[in-house]
Amino acid sequence: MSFRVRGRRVRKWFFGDSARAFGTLGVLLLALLAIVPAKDRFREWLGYQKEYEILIRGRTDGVALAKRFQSGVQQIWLPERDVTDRCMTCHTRLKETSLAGVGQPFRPHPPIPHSLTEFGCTICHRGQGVATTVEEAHRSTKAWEEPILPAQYSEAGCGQCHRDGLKGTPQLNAGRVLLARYGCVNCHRLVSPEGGASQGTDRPPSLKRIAEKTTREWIYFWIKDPQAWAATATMPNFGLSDADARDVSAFVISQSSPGSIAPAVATNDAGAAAGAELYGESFCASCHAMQNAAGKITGGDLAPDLTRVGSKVRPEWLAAWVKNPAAYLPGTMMPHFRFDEKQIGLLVSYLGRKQDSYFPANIRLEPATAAQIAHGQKLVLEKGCAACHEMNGVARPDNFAPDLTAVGSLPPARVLLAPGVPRTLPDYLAAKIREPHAFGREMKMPRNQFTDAQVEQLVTALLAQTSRSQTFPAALRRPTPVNVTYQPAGRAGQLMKDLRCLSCHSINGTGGSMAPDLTWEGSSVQRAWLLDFLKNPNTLRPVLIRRMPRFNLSNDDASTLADYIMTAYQTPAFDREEVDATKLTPTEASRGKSLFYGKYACNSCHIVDPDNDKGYIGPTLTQAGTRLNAPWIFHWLKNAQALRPGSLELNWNMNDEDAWAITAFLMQQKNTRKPGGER
Amino acid sequence: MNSLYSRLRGTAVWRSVFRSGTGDTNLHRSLTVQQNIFLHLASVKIRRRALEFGVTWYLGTLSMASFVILVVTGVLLMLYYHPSVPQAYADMKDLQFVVSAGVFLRNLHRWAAHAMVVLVFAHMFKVFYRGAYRPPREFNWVVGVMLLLLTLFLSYTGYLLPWDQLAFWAITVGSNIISAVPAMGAKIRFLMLGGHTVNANALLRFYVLHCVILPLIAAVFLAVHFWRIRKDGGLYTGDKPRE
Amino acid sequence: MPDQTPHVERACPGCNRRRFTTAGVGSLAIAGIGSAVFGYEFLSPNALYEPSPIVDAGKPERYPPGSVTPDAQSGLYVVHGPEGIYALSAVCTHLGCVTAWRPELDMVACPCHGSKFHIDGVKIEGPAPRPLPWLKAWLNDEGNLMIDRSEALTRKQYVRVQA
Amino acid sequence: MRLRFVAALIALLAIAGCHRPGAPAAIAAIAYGNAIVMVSGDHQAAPAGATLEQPLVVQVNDADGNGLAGARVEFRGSGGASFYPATGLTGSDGQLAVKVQLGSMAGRNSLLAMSRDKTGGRFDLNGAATALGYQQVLGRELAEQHCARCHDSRSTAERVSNHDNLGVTPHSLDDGLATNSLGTADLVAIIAHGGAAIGRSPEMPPYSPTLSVSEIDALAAWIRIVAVPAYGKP
Amino acid sequence: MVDCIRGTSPVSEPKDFRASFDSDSQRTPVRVAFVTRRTTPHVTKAGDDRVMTNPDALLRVAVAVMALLIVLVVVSLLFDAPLEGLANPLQTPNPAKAPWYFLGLQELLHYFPPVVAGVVIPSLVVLALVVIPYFNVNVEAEGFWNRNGERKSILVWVAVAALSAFLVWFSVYAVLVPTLVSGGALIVTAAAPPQDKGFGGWLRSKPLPFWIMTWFLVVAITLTVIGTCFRGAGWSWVWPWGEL
Repeated sequence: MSFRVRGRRVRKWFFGDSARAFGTLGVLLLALLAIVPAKDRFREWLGYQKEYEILIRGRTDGVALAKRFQSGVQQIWLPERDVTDRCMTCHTRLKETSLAGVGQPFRPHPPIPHSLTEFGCTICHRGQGVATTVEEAHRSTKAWEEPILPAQYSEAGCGQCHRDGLKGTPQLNAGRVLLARYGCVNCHRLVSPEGGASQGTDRPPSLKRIAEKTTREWIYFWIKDPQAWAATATMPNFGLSDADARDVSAFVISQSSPGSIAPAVATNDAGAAAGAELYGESFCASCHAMQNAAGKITGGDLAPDLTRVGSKVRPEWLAAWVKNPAAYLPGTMMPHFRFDEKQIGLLVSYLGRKQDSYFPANIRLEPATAAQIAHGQKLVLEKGCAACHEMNGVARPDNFAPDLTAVGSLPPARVLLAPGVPRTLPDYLAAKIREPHAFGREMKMPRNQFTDAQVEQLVTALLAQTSRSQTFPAALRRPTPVNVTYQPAGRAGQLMKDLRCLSCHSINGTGGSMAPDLTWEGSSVQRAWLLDFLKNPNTLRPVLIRRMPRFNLSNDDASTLADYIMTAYQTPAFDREEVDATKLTPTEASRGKSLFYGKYACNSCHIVDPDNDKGYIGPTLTQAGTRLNAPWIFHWLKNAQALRPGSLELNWNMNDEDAWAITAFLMQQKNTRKPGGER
Repeated sequence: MNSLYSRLRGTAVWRSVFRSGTGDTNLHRSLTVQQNIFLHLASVKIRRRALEFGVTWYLGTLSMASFVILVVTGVLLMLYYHPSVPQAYADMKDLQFVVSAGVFLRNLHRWAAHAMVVLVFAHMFKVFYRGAYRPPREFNWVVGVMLLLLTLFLSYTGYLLPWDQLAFWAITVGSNIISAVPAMGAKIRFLMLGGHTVNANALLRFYVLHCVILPLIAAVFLAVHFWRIRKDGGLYTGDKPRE
Repeated sequence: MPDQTPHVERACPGCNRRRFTTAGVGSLAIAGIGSAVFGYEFLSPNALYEPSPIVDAGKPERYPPGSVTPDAQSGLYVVHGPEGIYALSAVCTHLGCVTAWRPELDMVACPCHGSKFHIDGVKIEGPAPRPLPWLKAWLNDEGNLMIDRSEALTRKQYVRVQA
Repeated sequence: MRLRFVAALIALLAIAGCHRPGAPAAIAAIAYGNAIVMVSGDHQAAPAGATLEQPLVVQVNDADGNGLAGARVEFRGSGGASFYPATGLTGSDGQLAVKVQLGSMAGRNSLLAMSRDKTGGRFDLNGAATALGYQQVLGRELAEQHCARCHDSRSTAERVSNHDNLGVTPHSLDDGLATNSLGTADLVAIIAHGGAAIGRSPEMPPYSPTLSVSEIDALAAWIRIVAVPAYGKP
Repeated sequence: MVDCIRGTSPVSEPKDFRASFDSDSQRTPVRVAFVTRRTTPHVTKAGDDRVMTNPDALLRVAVAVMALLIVLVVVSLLFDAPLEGLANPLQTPNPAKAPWYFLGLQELLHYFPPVVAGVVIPSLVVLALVVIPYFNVNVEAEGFWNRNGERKSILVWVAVAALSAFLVWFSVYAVLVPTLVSGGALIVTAAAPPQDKGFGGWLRSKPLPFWIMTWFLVVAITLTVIGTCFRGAGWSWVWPWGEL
């Protein structure tokens, strides 16, 4: 029987007439409809729950685990937070710490400060909470473009609410610092939900008088590759060609206001050695770095690297700058040292010899033509130089670069991808930071030389900028501490501004973090000591390389400053004059001494007896009796954190007797010998 | 089994519902048609030629079948659907991920809707090419055109309900075409959407149109359509009118 | 009398046409019954949008000794009696009205039909058939008082807290 | 027509398939050493999923113990650790540095470097890295702030160590020999109430009012996870 | 009522009126014959051009419905209904497309101003559909080329040429091509011999409405397919299989 004939017979048997077709199709339909519930019976999550049941069956604590296990779709529903998370349907026991060694999806969640049922999963981890299949829940699909956040960026989840520098999120915090420090926020807007855009912290210099300061050749060399000049440079690399750099330098010089600088000071080699000494004595290295003979860069990173400063700046500008920096750059962080003409000459002699032989030998620029200047101006506008630098005739551009406020919610479908970059948001951001020009030569975003770790930090900080983070209720948000702009008043205030105290010290929440907080300094110290210190600062911590410089203050200035600090910076918690003499008896002091060396082992960190004590984490206390006030010591011992939050000093929670005894002991320390310094 | 069935048919309750038998005799067969509310729009007898597949391709029947499928699945889907923003979208996700057979019903509804549009169009063209619109069926042709429009409106209003990107932009594009109507286009669009953009009001309006108003109108037109088939001489078979 | 009406379907003489029809009708019937069974599953939601029956009532320190704290939203009272803290359902056992704590009367009163209860749930008067149930309460790992509204206690149990 | 289209499509796919760059050519060893040693990068800790700050540097030695250039080293990791590149040849100094990305779950990742000698025999080098969870990251930050000045003997310009100035020399915090013998309760007690609390040096001050309970737990969790040898399972 | 009488045939002789009933009322519905002078109750042919609705028609309908259901269930089991991201008014997908059955219109919008493509054309189409049965030309169903071939041929040439010129003017090639094809077919069939039994003859027997509807159908399908498959970002032409 041929195949065709048999086929016809079969067809006839099944579909021969409408009754047969009816019966056949009826059975077929029934079979197909049966697939529908069968499909439900084999849902993916059921498989995981079954797997979990098998897993706990083999364990000794299986009975207890089984009792706590809930089958079926599990859900955290938080309507007010727009959370519907069914992750626990497969991740069955997130709180079962005894299953710590088990792999996913049954691994318990590591301890975090938040309750899982209070926030759900997707607020931090992203992904699709409502999904009950692996693919849909974790990966990017057509309906959902927010895949699970990769583990290395998990701190971005915290950053959505926490803008206050959470201690457990170093990567996020570092990323935010980088965003502000490397000028990212000068072009890109990053608005916080409380309002107010992030401000840069790198303070790019004004270029309005740049011709006084440096040469066109140096500008040319610098803008081609700032990091080639100084590894610590925060200015990014714009990838300019030689001709472009030539033209930009031409324009930058051409827009500079006419110079008003005094003629050059005399320099000499002998002065250079003395200048080096003065450089050290003035603690310039607290802020400025320099390459030493061994080729190692030492010094602070608050201010520019001075290794080759002689090739960079004009000597007459340097002299004027050292004399009073604010005259050239009113917003500078550099204090006004009261150097005399001789000292200025020494410093200029020293720094002027810090030169790079390569530079003058190799960089030669012909005088600029008008066309070059015009092209340079065009480039300056294109690259947005004025977003960071003040310039004559170029306004600061608004909305120069894309707003990054909600960049963490950017759907991957909407980002432009360079070849070879995986289609995920973190990869896109990392690629963009690492090599912006890979997305097209014409891209105006410049490149910074970030390390892999820094790129990870930056991406983390950017991923925290979700659209969700903008809509969280205020009760959940931990905003950036409000940037108070405290400015001391009056003549002392002028003086403090001139000395740039707030570059290093902070007062009332404003200022730098390099030196101690001075908010309650008036309660802490005695005026005589303070006056002496201002005129001739010595260090309290002998091992520090960063120290308070000597500003060569006049007696008048110093006492104005001391008076102001003593009156304005007093804590309301106690009165520094209120001393109960009965508590400061010699017997108490000797008891205090034994407590100091015994029970509390203060000598681990502080030096009282410079010959025997060695701990030098805390300030030296050899002259505590002349420096500090007794009530301050007492309260400090009780709870130092309340007086200076973030201080290294522990909160001892000491009882009053012990605290007074140690206070008595310390008030006896009136050693006049200048400690340390020679280390 | 058989005796149980016949005893069941003998009960007073059964007989009160189904007055006639199921078809042992032609009388009973006729009575089932006549006495059934769903079948009584059809005649008791039908031209043999009208049953041939090539004549109608059963396109009208299949259009009606898709309509019934859509009503059944649609009513079930309504049980899990809130016509509000953005809950509507979340409901789609729920259907997909947690409702038993939810995604199947949604698929069935969606594909049946597409099928119905295709079938109704095909039905219209088939009727046209067969010349079945000729008198005395001219009014039924007009009813059919109305049903075609209703089908399109039903499908279009249903398109918005998932409240996803596809839905939102399809309706935005579609409703902008309407605003091209001279003089009152913008007003019509405003009335249709209940606002100037596709928003929560539009969703609710489309929901009510899709689930209540348009199906009711369609049901009325369908009834007329079927009734007119019978009144206009049964299904058009293309037979030459008898001399 | 035999049926002599000509049928269209004569192509299959003596065939078991009836069996096929029965098969079709039977399949449809099974499909119908199956759909009914499955309709039950479809109609039972697998995920509920309801507040959890387990309520986090916060730190037990919030409830000073001798206090009765009504939580109308959760429908319960947190009572700190001499023996410890317990949670009492505020839902009247009569017809489900939410009762009110009347400190001046020192009793729980139902506004609907006048049932009155002692603060330990025992009925004083009114149509309520049963005393107000005690709800399961415990302290969780973070030290918060948790109350399960879905679980009534059969015996009195207190959550003891250090004063 | 359709057939032709399908044929064209298949041909196109075939062409595309042929042009696709194949798997990277296997790196073949140029030289064969006898031993592999760790140069640097062992026992680092980083947040889960992150890239280790320092690369893992290994050196392949010849029979005389000198670095051998051109030896093939293959890396494998447990716990989700991955290496870039995963296979490479040693440089002129006999060393090979690879980036290590940790697994996405907190815990210890073992790092294995493998090379072969002339006869094809395998010799290995075992290393480890630690992936930190939130708690441990917090612990590390706290340790850096509060503990490292005394417990870390390394001095930097920013943070001068007080390690050598103390009466009793503090243990390094990753010193598993010292910390693993302590129960977690004791560990927490020392941090919270000072060394004196369990009869150790009073120079270890009590941190209980300064740090919260969860912060002390975080510190303990960090100390546990960075212990060398590892805490817990032998 | 004449229609109710089955199997009657005209006879020459008028007879008296007589009514007759089938004897077995259980077996068949009551059959009433109105016998006039011009008819006779004599049944010349078995009345088998009609069948019982139940079960013959019902069974066939059930089979058809089940077949549809099976197809839909299979499709539903295999392919999930599309669902994209949550509606976001700030993020316009490119291209933003209407449902497929409106894509023909959307394609027209690409060529004509919105008033024409979005309002005038659809209204005209609906109107044209409605009025079809009320025009004699539609009802008569006379082959287009049956009469006045010469004159009509000129008319067709002119109509197609005018329409094509209009379409070329607006560069609506998506409509022009189907227009030329159907217009060409119409002109070519004029040449088919009237007595041809094949395809040519069949086409030749078709009336004008057939041609117009076919033209409309082809245009509608072409536009819809183009709008659905061949339009990408910015409504630019793309190949559904990607760049070759």
